[in-house]
Amino acid sequence: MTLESYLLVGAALFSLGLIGALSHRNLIAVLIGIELMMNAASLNLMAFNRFVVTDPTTGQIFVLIIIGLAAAEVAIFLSIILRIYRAYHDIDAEKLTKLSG
Amino acid sequence: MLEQAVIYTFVAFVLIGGGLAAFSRQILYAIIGLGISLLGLAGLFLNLGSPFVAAMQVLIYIGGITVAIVFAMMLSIAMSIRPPDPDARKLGFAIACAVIFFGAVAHLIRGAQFQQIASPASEKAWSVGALGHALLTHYNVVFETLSLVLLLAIIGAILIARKALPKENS
Amino acid sequence: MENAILFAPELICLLMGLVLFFCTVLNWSYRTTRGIAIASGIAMIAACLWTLSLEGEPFFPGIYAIDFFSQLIKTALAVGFLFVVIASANPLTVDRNGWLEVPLFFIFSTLGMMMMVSATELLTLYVAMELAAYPVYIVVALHRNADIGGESAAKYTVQGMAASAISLYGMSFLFGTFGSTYFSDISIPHAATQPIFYLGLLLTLAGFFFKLGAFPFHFWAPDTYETAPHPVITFIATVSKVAAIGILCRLLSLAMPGGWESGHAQTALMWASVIAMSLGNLAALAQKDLKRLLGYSTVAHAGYVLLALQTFAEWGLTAALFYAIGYFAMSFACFLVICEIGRSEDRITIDSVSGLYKRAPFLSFTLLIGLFGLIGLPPTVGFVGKWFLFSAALQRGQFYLVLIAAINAAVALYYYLLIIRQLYWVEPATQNTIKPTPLIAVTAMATIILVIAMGTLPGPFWDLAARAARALIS
Amino acid sequence: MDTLTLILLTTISPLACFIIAIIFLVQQPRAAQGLVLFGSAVSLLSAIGLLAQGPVEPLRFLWFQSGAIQLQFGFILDGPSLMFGVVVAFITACIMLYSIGYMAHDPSKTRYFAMLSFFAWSMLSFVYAVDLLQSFIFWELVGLSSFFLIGFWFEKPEAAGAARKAFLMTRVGDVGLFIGILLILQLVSNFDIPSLLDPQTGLSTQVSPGILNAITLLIFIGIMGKSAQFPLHTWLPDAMEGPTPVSALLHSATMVAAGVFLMIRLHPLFMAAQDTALIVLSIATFTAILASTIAMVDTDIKKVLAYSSISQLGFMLMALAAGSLFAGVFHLITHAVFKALLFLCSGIYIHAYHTNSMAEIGRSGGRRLKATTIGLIIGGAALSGVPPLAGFWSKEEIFAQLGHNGFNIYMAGAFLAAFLTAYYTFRMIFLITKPDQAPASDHSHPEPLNMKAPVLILTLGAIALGFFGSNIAHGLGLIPQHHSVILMIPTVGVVILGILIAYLDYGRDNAPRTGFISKIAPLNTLFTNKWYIDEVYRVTIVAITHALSRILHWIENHVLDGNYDRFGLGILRTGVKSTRIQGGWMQLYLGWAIILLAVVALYLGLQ
Repeated sequence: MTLESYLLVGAALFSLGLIGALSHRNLIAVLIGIELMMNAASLNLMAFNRFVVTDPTTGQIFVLIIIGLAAAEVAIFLSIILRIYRAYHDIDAEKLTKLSG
Repeated sequence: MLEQAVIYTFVAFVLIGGGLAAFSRQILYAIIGLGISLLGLAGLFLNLGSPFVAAMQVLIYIGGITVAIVFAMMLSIAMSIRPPDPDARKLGFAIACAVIFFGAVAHLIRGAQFQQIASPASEKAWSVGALGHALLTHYNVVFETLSLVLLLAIIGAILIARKALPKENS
Repeated sequence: MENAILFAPELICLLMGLVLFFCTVLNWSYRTTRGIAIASGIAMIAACLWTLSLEGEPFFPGIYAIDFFSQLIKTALAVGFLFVVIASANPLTVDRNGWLEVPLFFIFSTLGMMMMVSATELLTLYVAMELAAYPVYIVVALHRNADIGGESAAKYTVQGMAASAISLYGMSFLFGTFGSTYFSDISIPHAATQPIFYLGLLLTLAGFFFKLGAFPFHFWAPDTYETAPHPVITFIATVSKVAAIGILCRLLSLAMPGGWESGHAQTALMWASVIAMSLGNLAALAQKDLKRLLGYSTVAHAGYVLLALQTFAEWGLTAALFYAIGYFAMSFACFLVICEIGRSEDRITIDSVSGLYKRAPFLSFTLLIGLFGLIGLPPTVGFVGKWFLFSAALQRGQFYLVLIAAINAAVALYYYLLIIRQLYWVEPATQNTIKPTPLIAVTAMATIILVIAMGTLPGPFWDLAARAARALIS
Repeated sequence: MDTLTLILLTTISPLACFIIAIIFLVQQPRAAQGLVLFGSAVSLLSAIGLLAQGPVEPLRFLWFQSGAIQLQFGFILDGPSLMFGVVVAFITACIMLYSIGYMAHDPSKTRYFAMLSFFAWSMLSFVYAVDLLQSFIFWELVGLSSFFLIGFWFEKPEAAGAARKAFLMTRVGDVGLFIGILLILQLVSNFDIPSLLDPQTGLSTQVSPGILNAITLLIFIGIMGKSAQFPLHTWLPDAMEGPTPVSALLHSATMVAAGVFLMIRLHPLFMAAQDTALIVLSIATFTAILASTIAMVDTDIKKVLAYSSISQLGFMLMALAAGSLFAGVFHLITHAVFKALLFLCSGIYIHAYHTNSMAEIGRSGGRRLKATTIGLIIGGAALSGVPPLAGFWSKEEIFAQLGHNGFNIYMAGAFLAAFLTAYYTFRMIFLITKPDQAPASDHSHPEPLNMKAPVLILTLGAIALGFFGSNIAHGLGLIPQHHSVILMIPTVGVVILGILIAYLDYGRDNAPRTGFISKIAPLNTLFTNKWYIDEVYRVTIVAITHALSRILHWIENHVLDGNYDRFGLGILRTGVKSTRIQGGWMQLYLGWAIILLAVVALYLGLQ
């Protein structure tokens, strides 16, 4: 496959991620969409790494770092989701009026 | 020929998995989609000459992150309940955004001229040893910073998810 | 050793961060922890001043640059950190469980911002950006009401993650265009022929626009401003704005020689500027919540800053840096007061400040000066700063742009005046007086002095900003 | 003493007094009062010293420099600024003296005197400013300090509202001025006023007439706001809610005069821009008539004086637009003196009888305050233009100028306004001195000396100042023209006519005590309701702003907060315990942002 086709696959993956992030009401699904977007960037980097760059370490390290950061990001975001879940799990009517007012 | 077929299989993995993640209303299917897509990506990475990154992708992304998402889902969502009604307008809008964006980017990609190198760099440059060396020389700041970020994320995640004490001040 | 000296501010930041970490592990009292955080802020300022005029590259060449620009911004960041920690004396809106960790996250976020303005390589920049962002995601979530905190954190985090994914995608194209992640390898003449380069730059900038709260990535600002705990929003509204303007300056300075002629990026920034300022000001008119109103005002001010940056000239860069420091002072003055008066309230509406002059004369004066600055009245930095921003655009002959900005500044007057009226002309609902602690009073005084001094004697500050801008361009 | 010391003493001493008073003397109002008065005396003496030295070259100092751009501050010491500087310092000193009595029992005296001092500093610095940006800064500061002074009694909601209205309306004008200044920056990158005005190399030689018209018109918008010209005049009568000495200071001699003074400063530019001059002339004439008609039906003494100020400012701008620098300056100076006098007199009445109504003052025995009543009559006569008092000479000069340059319609308008001026002024005098019923009992006490002294001084000024016309012309570097006696006849004629009708309506023994205008009901209603201008604003600008903000508020409520509802209710209704993103609002925006990025990217790609 050529560089161009890799990039197009990356763009398609990014767009799919975008659909996921924009259309879902569920926070986890949104998170999944964003993960796909980040992976599209990874694919781009690896493709450029293979076809354009003379020293291929940079792109690989970039992707490794992205994987690491994604782990951190997911950890934070999932804990936020748990917090929200807990807040609304023991929700009561009074709280609701407070929110909507 | 066979190699080509394998690559296209991986591409299909990536796109089908992505589609499943993007369109599925069942959250579990979406996670499975993400897993498939990431697996496909790992294959492509392998094909692009980087077995180490591919391995990391499988180990950390699929083995760690995706599993964590599954746990979070199980902790927070009652699996049995009916998924929420689809919001067609919202989905349409999202698809429209994505199509416009894809069109624009694809157009630019097709028009771009990158300074491509004739042949891939030597095997040695791709080795894990070279990666490790670069991480500890060129990119030592990045490496250290990443570990700091991970540490903070762990502290933060524990802190946020910890059950709140009964309010003292109200 | 020399490298350690160059890296001193970050090193001290890191070390003090670890000390703060031990405070949380040993579960010391919040007073002690905050005291240590204040001490670390002072130490950081000292380190920044010490290294202010040094230059060099402490790590592998091309990754990380210490120059006057980076050190100036770092000084501002250190001062900002110190001020925010002082302002969070009694952060009742923060979850009681998380009090001890708040200074910890602030200091690491500051560290990330410091690294961000020094980074001269995409990967370093990206990692530093995330180091700066993640602690803020966490502290936004630490609202004492899990529902409010979760809501606003989810929104802020989703926006932030999406923006950084877009940014990352853009960076991958920059990497592809130049085959390198080093800024020094980015050559504009080569890139100007490549539309894909502009795509990369555009998408990369999106992440930083998010940080700055500029159009089109501004929509998190009002919501987060309204619902985040007060000390946290003070941090976001002051410290992170300085860093965002700084990094925008660094990125745009790459295109400086000849950037104007190539035109595309300029056109895009110009429209972003116009829309941001108009949208921010119009939406602010209808607000009742004070923090939300200030959120929209941030959007508008980001527009003013872009007005100068889109000139792609040294003068514009200097004006933007000057305004960054001035804006920090003005908006800190407002948020300090919000932290003080709203300790136990989740939401601060305009009514919360009614008759504040009777309950807390000095605090209301501080707020007044901050608002005068935001309006852009002469004795404050708001006037001179806006003047510089506008004249930067005028030098490019963009008269109509300045016209729009001037009309916007006039519209903005209305809602700021609404607050001022509430402050001084409405009877207070309660009679409880608020007496700031001496430390907070001194901080407020320092902020007021900074706002006025930069407004009346802009010369020295301008020279600093100009020196930083020259360091960037050369 | 050398010029620099004098000018610094003139401008800096009020600032120093302000700082010292506001920081150290909050608890010692008497000390603050003494200090501020001392500062103002120093300022006045130095200003007189400067005037005695005569015009000198401007002093310029570098304030800020970077590359090609340099900002300077400095002092321009030519005829207009020297003379007007003395007038400002003089009136300020008189009013501070007067305030000692007027504000004797006010709890926050320090704040009051400090703000007066701050105001004096900004106004004086504005008058002497050599740089256009410096002018603008002090112009804004004048507005800011008047905002505080008008709203001084902020416990009164009217005062607070008036202060806000004054600030907002003058700021509308300031935007125009600011844009004009920016235009100058863009065109010539030079703010030095003397070099901008230079007939050989100045602004008028460097730009096309169209641009010059645009610039001067924008500047005139600023003047309209500050000097309360139609349609930005409605803030001035409301601003009478402040303490009366403040009204006397701000709305007779100084703040509103800042606009006129700016026009004096930039007079050559306005003369070079023919179209602008004509527009200014029309607006000024219309304003002069409009304000006089309102003044002839109003019953509040301060409101009458306020409208009278608007109308007299119109006269000054007429003179300037018609081409006579001298007439404008002359009327500015004489008006400053007699209008301050009238305000101080009204302040004494209000202080003594606690009412603003002229008829009430008369009934309570206003004329028993002898010195005040003499001041009122002399000041009123000067305002009407009764020879040989100050107003006569300056107004006569304006008519002469209009006649000389053949602005016949405007001259007719000016005569009408002069007639109305005489009428409403004497209506005021008659209402106070000839009440319809005898005062019940004499419980008034004579005015204190420190309030009487400024009145006496200003009375002398109102009598004598008219004879110094040739000195003023000389100070401006002009040779005063001598006009024929023929022209004085209509001038005196309209004045006498106005006084006569006022006498018939209010002055004679069994006068009807209603104005002649009440016989024409529609006009009477129109005038009483101030030409409905505030109402027009209310249904147009204010309504539009409200509608706009209401729309935005609706969007907030239904698109944003509505989702809070949906978020919570959705959980209850369906029992779906999922964590959903809060509504579609945020994703919608993110989507739009993406589309925008894509479009921009495409635009780049298609280039």
